[in-house]
Amino acid sequence: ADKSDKDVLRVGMECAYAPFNWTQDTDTTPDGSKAEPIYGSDYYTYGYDVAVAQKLAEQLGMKLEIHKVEWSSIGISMDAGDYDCIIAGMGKTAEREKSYAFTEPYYYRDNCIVVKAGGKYDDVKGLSDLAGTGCKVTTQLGTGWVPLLDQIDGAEQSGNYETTSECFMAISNGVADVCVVDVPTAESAALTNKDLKIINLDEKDTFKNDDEMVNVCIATRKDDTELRDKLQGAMDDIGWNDKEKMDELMDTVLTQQPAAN
Amino acid sequence: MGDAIISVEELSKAFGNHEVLRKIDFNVGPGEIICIVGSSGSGKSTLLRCINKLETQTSGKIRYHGKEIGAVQKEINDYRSKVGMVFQSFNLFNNMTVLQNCMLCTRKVLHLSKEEAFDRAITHLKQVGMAPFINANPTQLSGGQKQRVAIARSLCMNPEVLLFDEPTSALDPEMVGEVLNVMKELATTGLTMIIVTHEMAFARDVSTRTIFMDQGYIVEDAPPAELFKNPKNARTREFLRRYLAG
Amino acid sequence: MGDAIISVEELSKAFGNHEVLRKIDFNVGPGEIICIVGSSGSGKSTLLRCINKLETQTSGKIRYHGKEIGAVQKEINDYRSKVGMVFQSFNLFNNMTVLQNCMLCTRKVLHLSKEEAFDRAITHLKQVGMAPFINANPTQLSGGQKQRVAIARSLCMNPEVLLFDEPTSALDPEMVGEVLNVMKELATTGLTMIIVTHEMAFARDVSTRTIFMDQGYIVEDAPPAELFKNPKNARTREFLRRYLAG
Amino acid sequence: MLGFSITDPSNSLEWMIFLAKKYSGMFLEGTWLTLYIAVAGTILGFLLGYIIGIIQDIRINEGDSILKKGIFKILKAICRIYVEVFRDTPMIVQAMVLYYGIRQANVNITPLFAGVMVTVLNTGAYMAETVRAGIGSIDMGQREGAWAMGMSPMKTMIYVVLPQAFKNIIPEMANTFLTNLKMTSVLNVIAVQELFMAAKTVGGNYYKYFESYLVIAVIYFVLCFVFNRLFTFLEKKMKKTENYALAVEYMENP
Amino acid sequence: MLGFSITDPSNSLEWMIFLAKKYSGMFLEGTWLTLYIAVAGTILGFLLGYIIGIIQDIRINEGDSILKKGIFKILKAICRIYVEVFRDTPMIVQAMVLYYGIRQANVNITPLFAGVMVTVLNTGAYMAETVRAGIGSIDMGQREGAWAMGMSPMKTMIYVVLPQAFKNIIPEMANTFLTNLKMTSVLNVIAVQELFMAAKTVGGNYYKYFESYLVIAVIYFVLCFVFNRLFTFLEKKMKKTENYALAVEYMENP
Ligand SMILES: Nc1ncnc2c1ncn2[C@@H]1O[C@H](COP(=O)(O)OP(=O)(O)OP(=O)(O)O)[C@@H](O)[C@H]1O
Ligand SMILES: Nc1ncnc2c1ncn2[C@@H]1O[C@H](COP(=O)(O)OP(=O)(O)OP(=O)(O)O)[C@@H](O)[C@H]1O
Ligand SMILES: [Mg+2]
Ligand SMILES: [Mg+2]
Repeated sequence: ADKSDKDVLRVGMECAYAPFNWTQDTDTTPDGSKAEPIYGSDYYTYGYDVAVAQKLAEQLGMKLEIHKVEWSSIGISMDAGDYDCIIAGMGKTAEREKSYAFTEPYYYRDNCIVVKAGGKYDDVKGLSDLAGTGCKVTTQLGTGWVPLLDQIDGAEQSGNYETTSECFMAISNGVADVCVVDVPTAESAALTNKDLKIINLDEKDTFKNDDEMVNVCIATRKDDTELRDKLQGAMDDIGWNDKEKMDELMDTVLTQQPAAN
Repeated sequence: MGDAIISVEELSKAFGNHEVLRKIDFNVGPGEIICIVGSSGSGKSTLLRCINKLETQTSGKIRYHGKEIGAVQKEINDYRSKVGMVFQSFNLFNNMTVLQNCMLCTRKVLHLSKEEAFDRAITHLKQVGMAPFINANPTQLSGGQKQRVAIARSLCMNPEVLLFDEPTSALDPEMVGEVLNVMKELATTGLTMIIVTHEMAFARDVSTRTIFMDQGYIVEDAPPAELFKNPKNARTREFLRRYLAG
Repeated sequence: MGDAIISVEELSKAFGNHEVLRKIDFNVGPGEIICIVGSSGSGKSTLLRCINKLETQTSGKIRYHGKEIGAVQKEINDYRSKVGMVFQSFNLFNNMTVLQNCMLCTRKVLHLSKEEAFDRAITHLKQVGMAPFINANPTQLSGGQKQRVAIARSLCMNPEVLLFDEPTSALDPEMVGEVLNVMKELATTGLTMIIVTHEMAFARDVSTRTIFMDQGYIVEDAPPAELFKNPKNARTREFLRRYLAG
Repeated sequence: MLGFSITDPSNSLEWMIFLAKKYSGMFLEGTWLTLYIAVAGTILGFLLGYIIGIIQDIRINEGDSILKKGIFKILKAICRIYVEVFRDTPMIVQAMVLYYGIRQANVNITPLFAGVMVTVLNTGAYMAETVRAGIGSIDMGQREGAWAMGMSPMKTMIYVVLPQAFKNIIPEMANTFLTNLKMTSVLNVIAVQELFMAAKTVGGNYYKYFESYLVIAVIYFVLCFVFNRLFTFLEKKMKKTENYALAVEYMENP
Repeated sequence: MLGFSITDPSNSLEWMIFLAKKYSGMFLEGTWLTLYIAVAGTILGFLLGYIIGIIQDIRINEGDSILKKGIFKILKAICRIYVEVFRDTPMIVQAMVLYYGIRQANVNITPLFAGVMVTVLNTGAYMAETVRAGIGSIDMGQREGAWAMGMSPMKTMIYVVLPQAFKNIIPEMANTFLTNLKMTSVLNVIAVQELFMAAKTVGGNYYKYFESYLVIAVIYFVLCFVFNRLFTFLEKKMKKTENYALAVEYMENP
């Protein structure tokens, strides 16, 4: 089933996880960036992941081919050989390294909390402001954010959701008070959900040991270290380990997503 | 007509454009035993079903003690609990034993106590010789046995009028005799009966009036002595020829 | 015994521990018309069902032209296409019209052409006076009409032996006469018949042998002249008393 | 748990065992919740389905008073709309609309309660059709037998028709229950921590969704298998007509 | 599409209209695919269900040859296992196992084909039980009438029993079809771009899952409604016994 072709960089992503990747029906974005066609469909995809993939493919002199895939089969599809790497806003954790080979981070995402605008927690500045309030906290299932919830003293963990979107819905509807997510996601969501407020926690009063969720990396099949090393090499060559460059790209991408236009 | 229990007035019934009953008119007085005879398809069963309100007539009226039985469900229920019916196809409840079949309606309609209902059921099951089968399911009975249970079940309601649709058609001669005896006995208790039957001897001996139907019409309605000895109508004569000759 | 069409040998049948047939033994020769009489529940229907292999006997054998009919489906089918059965409860196919009822098995079992099957169906439906109803559905027929269609349907198979379970129980006297005439006519064509009936007059007039059953036993098996005039057994006498007296 | 332990799983089977062992608590909790919702939802849903099925079978009588006719007509219309809406929309949307809708009306309900409610409403709509079909398969003669003795149509339904229809419906009820067991999965949209949610959580930790799903497939299989046997037992029991004992005390001496 | 346009949606309804308009192509494609899978899967699944239902109804005849008995026993065992496995496990797992399993055997199948296959197998297993129940509700007399004239049990099944069972099964078939329409959603796990996948993509772009799901709920409602009418029509047609015309040409003169 392995259809690997040395000249094609085949990437799997959801194409439904703005701002990392999304689906659109035009081949360019508002600022003229080139969106990539989705393999086997008439639609195009763009986002932070796509932009990075484009840079890496160019550096490696490979053609880029992007496959749209549902989140829960993103791993098994790669194992089955549908594509060779995953660039999908995926965080590296010790557990996941049991299953796949990871590059160094191609993005560092900062964590933040999202609350209801004008609500009871509107003016929270740091974690200590939440301690003892008995607020209901939530986050996305199966992510590195889940253990962080324990760091909010006396909070009620009211259940987590499959997607961040559902978390935001819970905030909007008052089912939960505080949601822990990453900044890009929160900013994307806030574009279309005016009742959400993003709070960037005070640096001295924020989550500890949250590196796992911060490190967004490229995954390959566990035994395909050749490709991993190749991708890592390309990242090194174009200097894609500089947080400032990354943040700059993210800032432009944020303005290109459908929700911002 | 004043003291008729049931009056059938200008009753017509059509299925689509197939007219099955045509302007049927007759009264049933207390204690009368009316036998309806006639060839297959002449509308006898349909007439009984109309009287029991299982079919809605196309036109005409059914009166019970002078009161028209319309379409109000409550009235129909009360009326039916007084005017029972024994079907040609038995219609025993398949999900119940013989005993339960005989107790259901006395319990749920007449609100008898369990003991009363049981006593009645046993009494009437004995009458038809089916008491030993109280624990059987209808599917485990022979045709004749089913028919006897169906009769007992109707008797349990102590009805004022009982409609029989060929009650003996599935019985052996022995049983026919017994059941007909039961029916004769019932006649003496003042129970009024309308009986669709092919048993000419029974009609002649038991009925107070015999009605001959043909193609949806009442062709003749007369005391049996008259109808059997001296049928006025040519069609009646033809129908009875075989019987009279046999 | 050598040229018997059907031989029933030591046939017993029990439902649970309720013994319904006990060591039944008799032969049916070609052209014989055997009437089985007996009281309700004596096992007559069960015996016919065993002969048609609709019930599996507890012990004993059924032979057809000397060959035992075992449990091989193919053999049973062939046997049944030669030994038809008319049921007490008609068993017409509800999803078909009268005509389709009569044509299905001739088409699918005998593989007749459509025309042949149609001609046969019409012939036999005419015989029982049901030809005008070819387009009706079984649910639209009266009891007697259904029974006549069921008989015609069986005749269409041109069977060698025909089993009748109370074929006239739902018919009016006129029809009984006609159907019995049809059956008498069939007898002259050499068709062998086993008839469970409560029509004593018919049994006496038509049967070549009459069998009286009681509680699962064959109590008497004799030519009708003998059995009806001079029943040997006390139980037979009692059963026939009513008939003989009537 | 298991006698041996796998620290470095290398194939799907080993992954399954590894995940099942490591997260046994989470899987067990999920199983319990799934069962709870499916059983409660199905039982109440059946009840609802029977009620709706019966209401839909009621024939409005010409002779009834205008008030009664009106009430019945409205009731039947409501039932028809309810059945149509709940059969025709995805359960996941029903769950969201119901849960958030009710909460927006400032009524506090738990996700679990909402989950059971959605399951009940969904099951009820499907069962209503099943019950209607079941009632339709019972011979009219059965009803006429009861009517002819003055039983009201409703009593006839309860004592004569339904018990017989029930027998025919059992396999369908089994189908519905099994579907429900598995449909609880959509309820994680309102944060019900059922079995699928557990699988997704576990799967997400290692990016081993497939293996994690396989673990719950095994759990589902065991649950369904056990319940299937229960339904089959019920069906056999209802179908069986025991050989009856003659009531000798009522035998007459010849 | 819609006559007016919303550029800055502010409530759920406006969002629905905005999303539906902007992604109408994607929703339409999803609808088409969902319909295709549901219709193809259901029709073939019904067929499979009928076949399995019939096989399960076959009574092994004592008198058959050992070979025939053996074949039937094996066939029946296979059917039993198939029905049990596919009823007892979640369709999402079936889809993954089938799709990736077949691919691992180096057979190349498209997600669409795998999706239809899974739907067929799943439907078949549920329908087998429905058909079994349907067959069971037909009076034994109907079979006996045919057997007594030498019809084989199989022909009896085909010409006499099934046509009558079919009538009773229609509402159940409608239920199954509607369930299938909605169950295609799990197929996005094997990259079938059906309606739910469209909703997720659209929802993910704007973080408006709820509104996006509402859009497809409307689409589902329309689809289901239309198909429901079709099934109801079929049912009515099958139930109706027309008044027959007397065949006057065969009337005898009295
Ligand atoms: N539901 C129905 N739809 C159409 N026609 C019907 C229906 N029920 C009865 N019929 C027709 O009405 C006529 C009268 O039927 P009915 O059952 O009343 O006859 P019957 O006198 O009782 O005959 P039998 O002595 O054979 O029982 C028959 O021609 C029959 O075909
Ligand atoms: N399937 C069954 N299970 C149990 N008992 C049965 C079954 N079928 C028939 N019986 C019993 O067997 C006995 C004989 O029944 P059968 O139908 O053969 O009587 P029959 O002689 O035909 O009576 P009838 O003249 O009333 O038709 C009856 O007591 C009946 O209750
Ligand atoms: Mg009649
Ligand atoms: Mg009998």
